[in-house]
Amino acid sequence: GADLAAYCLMLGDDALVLAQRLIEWCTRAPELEEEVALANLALDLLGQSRQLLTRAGQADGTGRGEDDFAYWREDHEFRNVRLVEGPNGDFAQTIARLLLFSTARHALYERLAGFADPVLAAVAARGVKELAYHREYATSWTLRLGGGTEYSAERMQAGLTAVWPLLDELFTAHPVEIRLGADPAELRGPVLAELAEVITEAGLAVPAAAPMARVGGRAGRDGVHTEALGLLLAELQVVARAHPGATW
Amino acid sequence: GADLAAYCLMLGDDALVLAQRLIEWCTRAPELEEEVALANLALDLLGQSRQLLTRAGQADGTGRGEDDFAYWREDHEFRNVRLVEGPNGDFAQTIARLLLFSTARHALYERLAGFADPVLAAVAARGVKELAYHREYATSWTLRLGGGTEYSAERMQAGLTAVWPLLDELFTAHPVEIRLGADPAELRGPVLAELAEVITEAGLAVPAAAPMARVGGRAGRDGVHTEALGLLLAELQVVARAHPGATW
Amino acid sequence: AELEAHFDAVVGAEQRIEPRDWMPDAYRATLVRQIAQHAHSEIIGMQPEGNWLTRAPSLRRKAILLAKAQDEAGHGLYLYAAAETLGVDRAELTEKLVSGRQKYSSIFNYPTLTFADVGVIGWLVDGAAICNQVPLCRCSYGPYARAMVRVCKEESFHQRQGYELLMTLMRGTEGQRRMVQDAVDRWWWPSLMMFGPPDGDSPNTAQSMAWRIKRHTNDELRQRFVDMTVPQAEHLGVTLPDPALSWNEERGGWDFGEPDWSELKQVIKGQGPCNAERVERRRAAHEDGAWVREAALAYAAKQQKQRGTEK
Amino acid sequence: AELEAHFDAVVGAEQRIEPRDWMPDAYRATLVRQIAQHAHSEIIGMQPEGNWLTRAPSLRRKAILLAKAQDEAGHGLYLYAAAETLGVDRAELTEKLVSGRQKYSSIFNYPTLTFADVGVIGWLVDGAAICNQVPLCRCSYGPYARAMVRVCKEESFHQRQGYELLMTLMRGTEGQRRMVQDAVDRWWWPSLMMFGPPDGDSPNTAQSMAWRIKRHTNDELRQRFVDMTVPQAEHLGVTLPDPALSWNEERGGWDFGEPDWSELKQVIKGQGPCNAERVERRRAAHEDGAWVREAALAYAAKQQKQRGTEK
Repeated sequence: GADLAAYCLMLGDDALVLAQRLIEWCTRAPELEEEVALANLALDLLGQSRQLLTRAGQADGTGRGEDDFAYWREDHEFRNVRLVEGPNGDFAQTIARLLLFSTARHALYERLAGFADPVLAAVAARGVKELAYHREYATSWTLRLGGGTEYSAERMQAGLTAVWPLLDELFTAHPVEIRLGADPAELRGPVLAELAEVITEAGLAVPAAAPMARVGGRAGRDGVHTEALGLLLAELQVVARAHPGATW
Repeated sequence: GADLAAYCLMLGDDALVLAQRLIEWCTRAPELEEEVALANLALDLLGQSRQLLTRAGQADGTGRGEDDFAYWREDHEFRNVRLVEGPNGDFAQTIARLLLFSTARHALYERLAGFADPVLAAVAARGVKELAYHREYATSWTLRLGGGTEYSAERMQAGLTAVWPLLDELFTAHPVEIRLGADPAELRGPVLAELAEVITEAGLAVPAAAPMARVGGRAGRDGVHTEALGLLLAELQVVARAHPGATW
Repeated sequence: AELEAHFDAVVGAEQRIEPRDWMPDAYRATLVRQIAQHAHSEIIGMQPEGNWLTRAPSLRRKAILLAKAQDEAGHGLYLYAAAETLGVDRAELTEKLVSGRQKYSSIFNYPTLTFADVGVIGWLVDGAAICNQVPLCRCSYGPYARAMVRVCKEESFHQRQGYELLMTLMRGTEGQRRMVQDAVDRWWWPSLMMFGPPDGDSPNTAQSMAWRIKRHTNDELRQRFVDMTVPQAEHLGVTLPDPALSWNEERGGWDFGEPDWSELKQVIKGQGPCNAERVERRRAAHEDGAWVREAALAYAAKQQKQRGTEK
Repeated sequence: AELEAHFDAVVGAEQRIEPRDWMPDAYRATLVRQIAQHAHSEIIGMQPEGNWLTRAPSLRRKAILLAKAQDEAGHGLYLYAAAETLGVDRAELTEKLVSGRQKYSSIFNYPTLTFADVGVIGWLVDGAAICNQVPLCRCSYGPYARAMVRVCKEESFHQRQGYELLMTLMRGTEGQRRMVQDAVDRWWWPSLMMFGPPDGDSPNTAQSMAWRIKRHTNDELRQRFVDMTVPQAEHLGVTLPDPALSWNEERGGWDFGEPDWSELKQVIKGQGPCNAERVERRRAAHEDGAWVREAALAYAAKQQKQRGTEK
């Protein structure tokens, strides 16, 4: 129960926090078609997070709902990886993060579609289709920017370099994952290979940047985040918290 | 009692909100000397607001303290003018806002130094010296940017044009001000003359922009603000509100 | 002259003019202006509500609001496409928007100050838009009429969602009810002004009606909106901020007060509370995205060239 | 050789070397590097705490924190001025900082995650800095020694404020106490690492000590810090996250565990949690401000020219 709940929070928080970042693009995208597409990705992730957070509240026996988790936890109770919480940067950096996240999450959902918990398995089974589209979207823009103008290639390379140190956390097992038989280290090889293929096809270099250091061995999955998360949550939670007990 | 409290909130909120905006410059100023100077201005304004909010809580009989007002009111309960709440813009726009605000507030404090309420009179008497420095600082940068490079003159002109429509609200009387015999309309002439002198000396044009429309006749002094205030307060209040009843 | 006679006959017979048909220059110009302004309004209209996307107080409301913003971007896309059938292009229209040479609905120059504004915009602003737009589904220009059918369907959905949000809030805490009343107080008059100036001050109405672009005068639509909205307000339990509002038994409609046309004129002239920031946001997005659009074009060109070489 | 003998004599007699005095190139280079790194640390060090300026939970704490940030900018200014007496200039040093060619204290590459971090930085980080810096008040290079006197006085004040904040929080709610313990858990080890690598891995220490720049080895200072801090932690009621911590009766000091030097090496190599963002913030401020500095120079030049003409 507790492990399943913790795992649902990890995956649910990843989706929620990345959705919040994508939402920030709304009314700021480079083209109306991208407004529509980015909103689509955010809606998919938001949907996944709602199911996962709901499942967490069932599994931990507290009966907490999706909004209890989203609006009433403090920063250190969030379990997302640090990759998803930083500011968007420019469009290229947004695409770079999306490429890393969607490739890794797609590979994970593929495995989880056969997971013991039927609810999580169902989220994964549906999510794998959505993530395939996200990966496709990120890949196509990586190719366009990498193969577009000199400037766009430079931005795309800089975007990849900026987010690369945060990739490793997606493959670093938390004890909960080990106990559930879902060691993300297994994804490292295949995901890196997929990413290398796309990046190379885009005419760019796979960044050599080493993983970002942890803090006393802890990182996002342990509730130790970057400074960006506190500000993100301050905004996300402000209205809900101004009206305790209200229904919306 | 109620009128004095309302008036202290108007002036205290002006100072608090502008201090919060100036604080955002910290670690982002164009030069270390400006880091020090902008922090100085913010500290002065913060000090004024603390005294004014404290006085408001005495005058309205509720005994609320400065932090009750700063952290536990909602957006629509803030009484500051819209001029002080918008994002900083670039350094030139920050200076432009500071020039308008400090010139007007200096003129007001000069008059209020003889105000009936001894506490407010004392705040004004001390504030008039602080504001003289703020005005001096804003004036010297207006001259430097106006008379510096072609680019800086352009930025300074754009900064003035951006904030100018918000100036008028400082001279638009609220019924409370009328009842207290502190009609700010009296400041309009002298303040505009002072501003025109500085702007002309800087080689720039006094903007012709008309005042920003109100909403159904209401604006900042009535609690009808811009979209910027809600986000500013979300950040300002987040930690205090996460710990109701705590002492810091 | 024969062409013109044919055009007049088609319009008179309530049939549709299509892009390939001959049309008078003034008809084309009127349509381009109106459709562009309508498209711009959809895009700029994403901003006031978009202001609450990151802060929506439940994940369900966040998803609903995001889907609505997405629909509005979609409406903008159909409408720009409809305008393009008249021989202008989207990039050119966007240029005119961001340089302030083309307008959008003035309603979006008011700020959204609480989450209840999202509901009130759905109820009143989308409601007024629907009153304006339903007749456009029968507009004489085919592509515009067809776009409006889809737009109106989605707008009705948004309006119901807005009203439902308000019902939830009115059944909620005191703070929530206060938010709703406050939002209604701020949006009521601007919503009435969405129908344009009084008929006496609206010189273009007659021609637009003759061309079957417009079907009703501003004042007719405004009255229809008030008559529809007053009972909804009662059902909701909010007070509309107009002391002159009273049922007129004789003509079977609601009498109401005069909007503050001078405030509307200020907003139209560019001095509204949000004019500068709305256009600036759109301009910044457009400029910041220029390198992305260029890259996409350059990439497509390279791909096409390569495909040519491979043949 | 005569000059060198004089230098050695002055240093040996615990007197001060002044800017006009001859000094060995290596001495100058060491000082420039150390003072610059110290100045950079003051400036970069504004960021972790500055992160909480806009969110400080009382106006009093906001004012205290802002005054502290202001002091740090001031320290940066004196220290850059001290470095300038050695023939480098501030613009050049800033350039080296923002391009990553000069370092600052690695401690500032850790994130501040709650408001309690502000207190813990005051207590532990400023505390460790003071242990390092008090001996520098007797440094053989006069301008640096004098700057340090002022810096140390203000740092002690900051440290007391930090400790006072923590005392307040520990007397507060459960949530506040949790914040403090959590912050201590995250900052304890990085604070110990502020004294640098173990003496065995610190090849430059001997020369710096001979030149009377440094007065104590890294491990001596670390021990002093631990001995000073443990009773403060007890008084505060927090647990230091080191199970090996125990009183050593024999040598009259606290034994403690080994810091994770591999994590420190990662942070020094640029892979710390905040390295990229700290340098980027400083770089952006410097670049965004370039036009302002240029304008000020251009204006000053025009003024001077005009004054020349008027004579």
